[in-house]
Amino acid sequence: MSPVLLPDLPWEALLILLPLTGAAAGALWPPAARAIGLLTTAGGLLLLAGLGTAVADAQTLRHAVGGWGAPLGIELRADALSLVFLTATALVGLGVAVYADSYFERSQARGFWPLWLFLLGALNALFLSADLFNLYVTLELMGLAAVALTAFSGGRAALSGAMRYLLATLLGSLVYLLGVALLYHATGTLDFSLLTQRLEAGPAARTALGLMGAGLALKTALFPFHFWLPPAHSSAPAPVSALLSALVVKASFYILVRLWLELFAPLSGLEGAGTGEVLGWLGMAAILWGSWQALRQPRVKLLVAYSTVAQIGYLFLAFPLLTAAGLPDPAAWRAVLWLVLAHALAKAAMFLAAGNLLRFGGHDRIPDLDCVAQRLPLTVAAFALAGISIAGLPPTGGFIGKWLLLEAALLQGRWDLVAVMLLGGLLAAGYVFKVVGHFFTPAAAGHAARPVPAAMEWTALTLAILALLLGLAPAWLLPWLDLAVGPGPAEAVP
Amino acid sequence: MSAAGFYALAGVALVVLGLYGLAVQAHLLRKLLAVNILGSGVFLVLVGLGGPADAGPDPVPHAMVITGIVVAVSATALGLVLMLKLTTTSGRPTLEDDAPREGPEA
Amino acid sequence: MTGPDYLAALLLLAGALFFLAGTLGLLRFPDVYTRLHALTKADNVGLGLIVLGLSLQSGSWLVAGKLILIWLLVLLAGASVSHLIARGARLRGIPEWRR
Amino acid sequence: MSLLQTGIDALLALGLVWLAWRALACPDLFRGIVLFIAFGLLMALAWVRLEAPDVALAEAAIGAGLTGALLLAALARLNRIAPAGTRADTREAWRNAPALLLVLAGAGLGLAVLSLLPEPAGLQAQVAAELGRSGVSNPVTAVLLNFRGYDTLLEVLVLLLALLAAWSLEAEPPRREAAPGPVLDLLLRLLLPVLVLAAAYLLWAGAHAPGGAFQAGAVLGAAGVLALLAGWRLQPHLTGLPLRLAIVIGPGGFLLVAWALLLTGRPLLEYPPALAGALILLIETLATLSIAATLAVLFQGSRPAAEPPA
Amino acid sequence: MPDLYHALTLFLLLNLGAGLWRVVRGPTAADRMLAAQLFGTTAVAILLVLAQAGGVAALRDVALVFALLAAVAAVAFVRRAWPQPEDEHDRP
Repeated sequence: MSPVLLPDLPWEALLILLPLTGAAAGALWPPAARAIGLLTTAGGLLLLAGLGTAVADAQTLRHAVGGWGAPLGIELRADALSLVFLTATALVGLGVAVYADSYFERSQARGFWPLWLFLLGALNALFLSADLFNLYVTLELMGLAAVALTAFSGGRAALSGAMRYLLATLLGSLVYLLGVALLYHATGTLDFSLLTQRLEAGPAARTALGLMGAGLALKTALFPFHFWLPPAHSSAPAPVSALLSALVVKASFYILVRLWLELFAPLSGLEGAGTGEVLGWLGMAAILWGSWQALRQPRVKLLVAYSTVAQIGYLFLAFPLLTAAGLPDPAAWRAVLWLVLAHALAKAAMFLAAGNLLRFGGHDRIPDLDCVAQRLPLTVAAFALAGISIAGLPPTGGFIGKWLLLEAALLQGRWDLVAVMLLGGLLAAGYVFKVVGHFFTPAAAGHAARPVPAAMEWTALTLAILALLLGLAPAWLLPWLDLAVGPGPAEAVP
Repeated sequence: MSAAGFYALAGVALVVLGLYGLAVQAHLLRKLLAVNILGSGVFLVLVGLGGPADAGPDPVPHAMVITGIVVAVSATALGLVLMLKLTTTSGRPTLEDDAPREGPEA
Repeated sequence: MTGPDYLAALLLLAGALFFLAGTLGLLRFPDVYTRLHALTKADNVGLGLIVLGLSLQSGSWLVAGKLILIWLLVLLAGASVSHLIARGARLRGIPEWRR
Repeated sequence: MSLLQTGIDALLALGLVWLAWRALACPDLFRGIVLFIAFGLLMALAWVRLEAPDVALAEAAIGAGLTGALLLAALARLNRIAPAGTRADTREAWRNAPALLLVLAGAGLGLAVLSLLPEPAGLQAQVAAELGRSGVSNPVTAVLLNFRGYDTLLEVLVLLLALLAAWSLEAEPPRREAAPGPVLDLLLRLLLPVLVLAAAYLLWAGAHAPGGAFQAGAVLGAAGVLALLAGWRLQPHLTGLPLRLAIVIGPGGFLLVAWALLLTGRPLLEYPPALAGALILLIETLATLSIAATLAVLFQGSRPAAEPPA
Repeated sequence: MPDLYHALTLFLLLNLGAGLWRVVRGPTAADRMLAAQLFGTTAVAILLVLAQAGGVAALRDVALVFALLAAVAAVAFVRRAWPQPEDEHDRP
């Protein structure tokens, strides 16, 4: 194990404690909830910068909670991989928080802020945890916060979506926990590093992998477990949809990646290659099915939600690329991380833009979106930019991510993956332009329109521009991602 | 087989029953019961697998199960409130099984 | 086994019999009121006898006191709940059994 | 292990599975809930047989007691909202399709469990070795509040979150309770002090014997539920900040302890050995209060009246 | 003596199983609740016997909690969940 290098401040602990304390304070004193919410969300960005410099120095930070250390205690861990997800969380979180500040009425906002801070704290805690059971608790905290936020607007569709989401997320976490139970009794530890040393191939490991994989795939909404995502993500308030699609589904994906890279891929046989192939097939099916469904949707938010189903599929394409060569393929993982960042930013921008359209016209039916290009130019620009990134067209972050993935697939001769990626890209371009095209149609009849606050337009555009910048500055970011994917798999292979 | 083994296997059976109930039952209250039973099954496996050790029972799974029970009651309480609110809004204590259709957003 | 042991065993067995009687009553009696009656037998007497037997065995006043406290609590809860159920059943017009 | 004991365990295990099946499959919802309460009772007995008295206490208080009351109250409200909908309605098409699949999955799972049974690994030795430095002598409390105290911090936050979520939904206001009547009133007057004393006892006992904040909080919460059932309501001036304080003080106090320790330069939640016992008792006491208040308010299902409009 | 305790436990458990019949059978909600009440009492007895058999004092605390909480569920039933006669779905 790497030596513990304590930085000046325990950044990991602060990143977790700050939002959770903010949530409790906001619950205690609702009039201050807004100020607390905005300040703690912004403060998270500063803490993240501190953590970033510390990780740049030490590569992997470990923090023994309670001073006990594994296996008796819980350990936090920060490395480049967690940093990628934490960065997505902080950036999208700040954008959404600013957006939500204008989106919700004052009375509603008081309820929103503590729930959002709970979600933020749970996400940070999840990305920093190195303990399987602790991950379960963070998953539940995140899941319940996400459900509460989904139901927040209280409409029938939102309540129904939230209920479906609650059942799916509870089922997913419990199935994951069952896998944890098996691993614990097989190895006597819950800590990732110790598990890496102790886990051996066998029926227990195989079953645990199946259970944890299934539970997390359900929470990530991997095809065919995606049934709960479109109703929940399309009916939640716009800022919540952005959080759910951009961050919450990524959290369970992150655990899956961790489990895979550190525990199961090194095991030979069924635990390794076979499961990787299965995940890849499901990813391909998700791309095709999600894109096709997105193309058919009559409403913007549903379209964007199905697009999430499809884009999740891309993330899973890396699993077979890892195993086909028998060795970890850093290129494929680099691509996945790039996609995670790009999708988080672009998808959040799309949902926020969709929220603006909804606010503006009172509906989000695609055929009736007329003339918004003149009235909401920033929103239209945000949607279009984000859409270009989602479709994987240059010069956006989505393009780089998909290009890297394509390259990895080509190098390994995986033509099936290449074909699906290209087809998915075409379909994505199709559904994006289906919406964008309607922006410019002339109005058949005048209709009522509500003003959209400038902050709501600008936040959507800012996130979209960030997704664009991600494509323009690969040289700056690539070393980071290499840090994230480089040492992990290399260590894992004996 | 040891006594703990009985309970671990009963836990597996409860997990299967819970999954089945979740899939088959349409009523939301019943689905929440199914989730609770599924959870109890998982907890039984977690402790039951600890088995008869010479050093006495392992307190770590016990602590984990207590945590799990509190999480379960929190989730159940939230689920019940959500179910009641949904029933007030839609008139039915079930989820619509059809895909979401076009309609005014809430 | 010594004398007190025999006595304790006897008490425990007698308690068990009352539980059996309570269960049989619950199963065999014709309406909710008579079943209530059967239930209170198990509550009051069955548990009481078992508590008594166990108190003899425990050999500690503290434990015996705790056992008796538990018994009293069960008694209190059982009696009140039985009363509430009987009253509720009457209010709801659940019919009495007639021969 | 005598034959009799094996019989007890086999009967309990089979009873659990049978009860779960009936609770899920029987046509009437009310019956399902009563069977589920009975299931919770058997679960508590199973924990006893598994030498997990701490879990048995938690299950008896939370699993069997409060969850049962929560379910019954929810069913009552449901009957008022949608009286027709409470009969079972299973999706017939789904009835048999997944059954075979599930049985196969269960068989696989069972085999995996059996493969682990002979020599499961655990942390007994490590816990025993460090117990002396944990500040308490009950190993389960040591794990919950010290070795894995961070999990517990997140868990009390889960409870707070569930309450905030329920409040944000603003369910319909509770109906006025009918007058309790002399018997219920007497029961209440006798039972409430006993419940409060029992909670205090469990809290105190938790340091060295089975018990602790969750069990104590649940018992105290049950006292609140009982009072609510008898028609007692908080005074309007208490439903604002005082109630919120009672709900937040557990997780909030825990967080403050974490901040204070962090500021002294220690890792997250590392207690100074000399103070560990006192800190654990402080955290547990505050948590007990909050758990009790939260559970009682969750049972009520909506924000107490007279909350000033925001 | 341990054998007697375990035999007693087994007997009480069987008793409990027989009481289940009334829960399933009804016919009224009150009958089911009564059976659940008997359940609680029997479980208290089992816990007390097991406490003596295994020398585990903590089980008496579990029994205490059982005795206290059984009342709460029953009161919740009487005060809230008791269906009105017309809702009584399953008359014989």
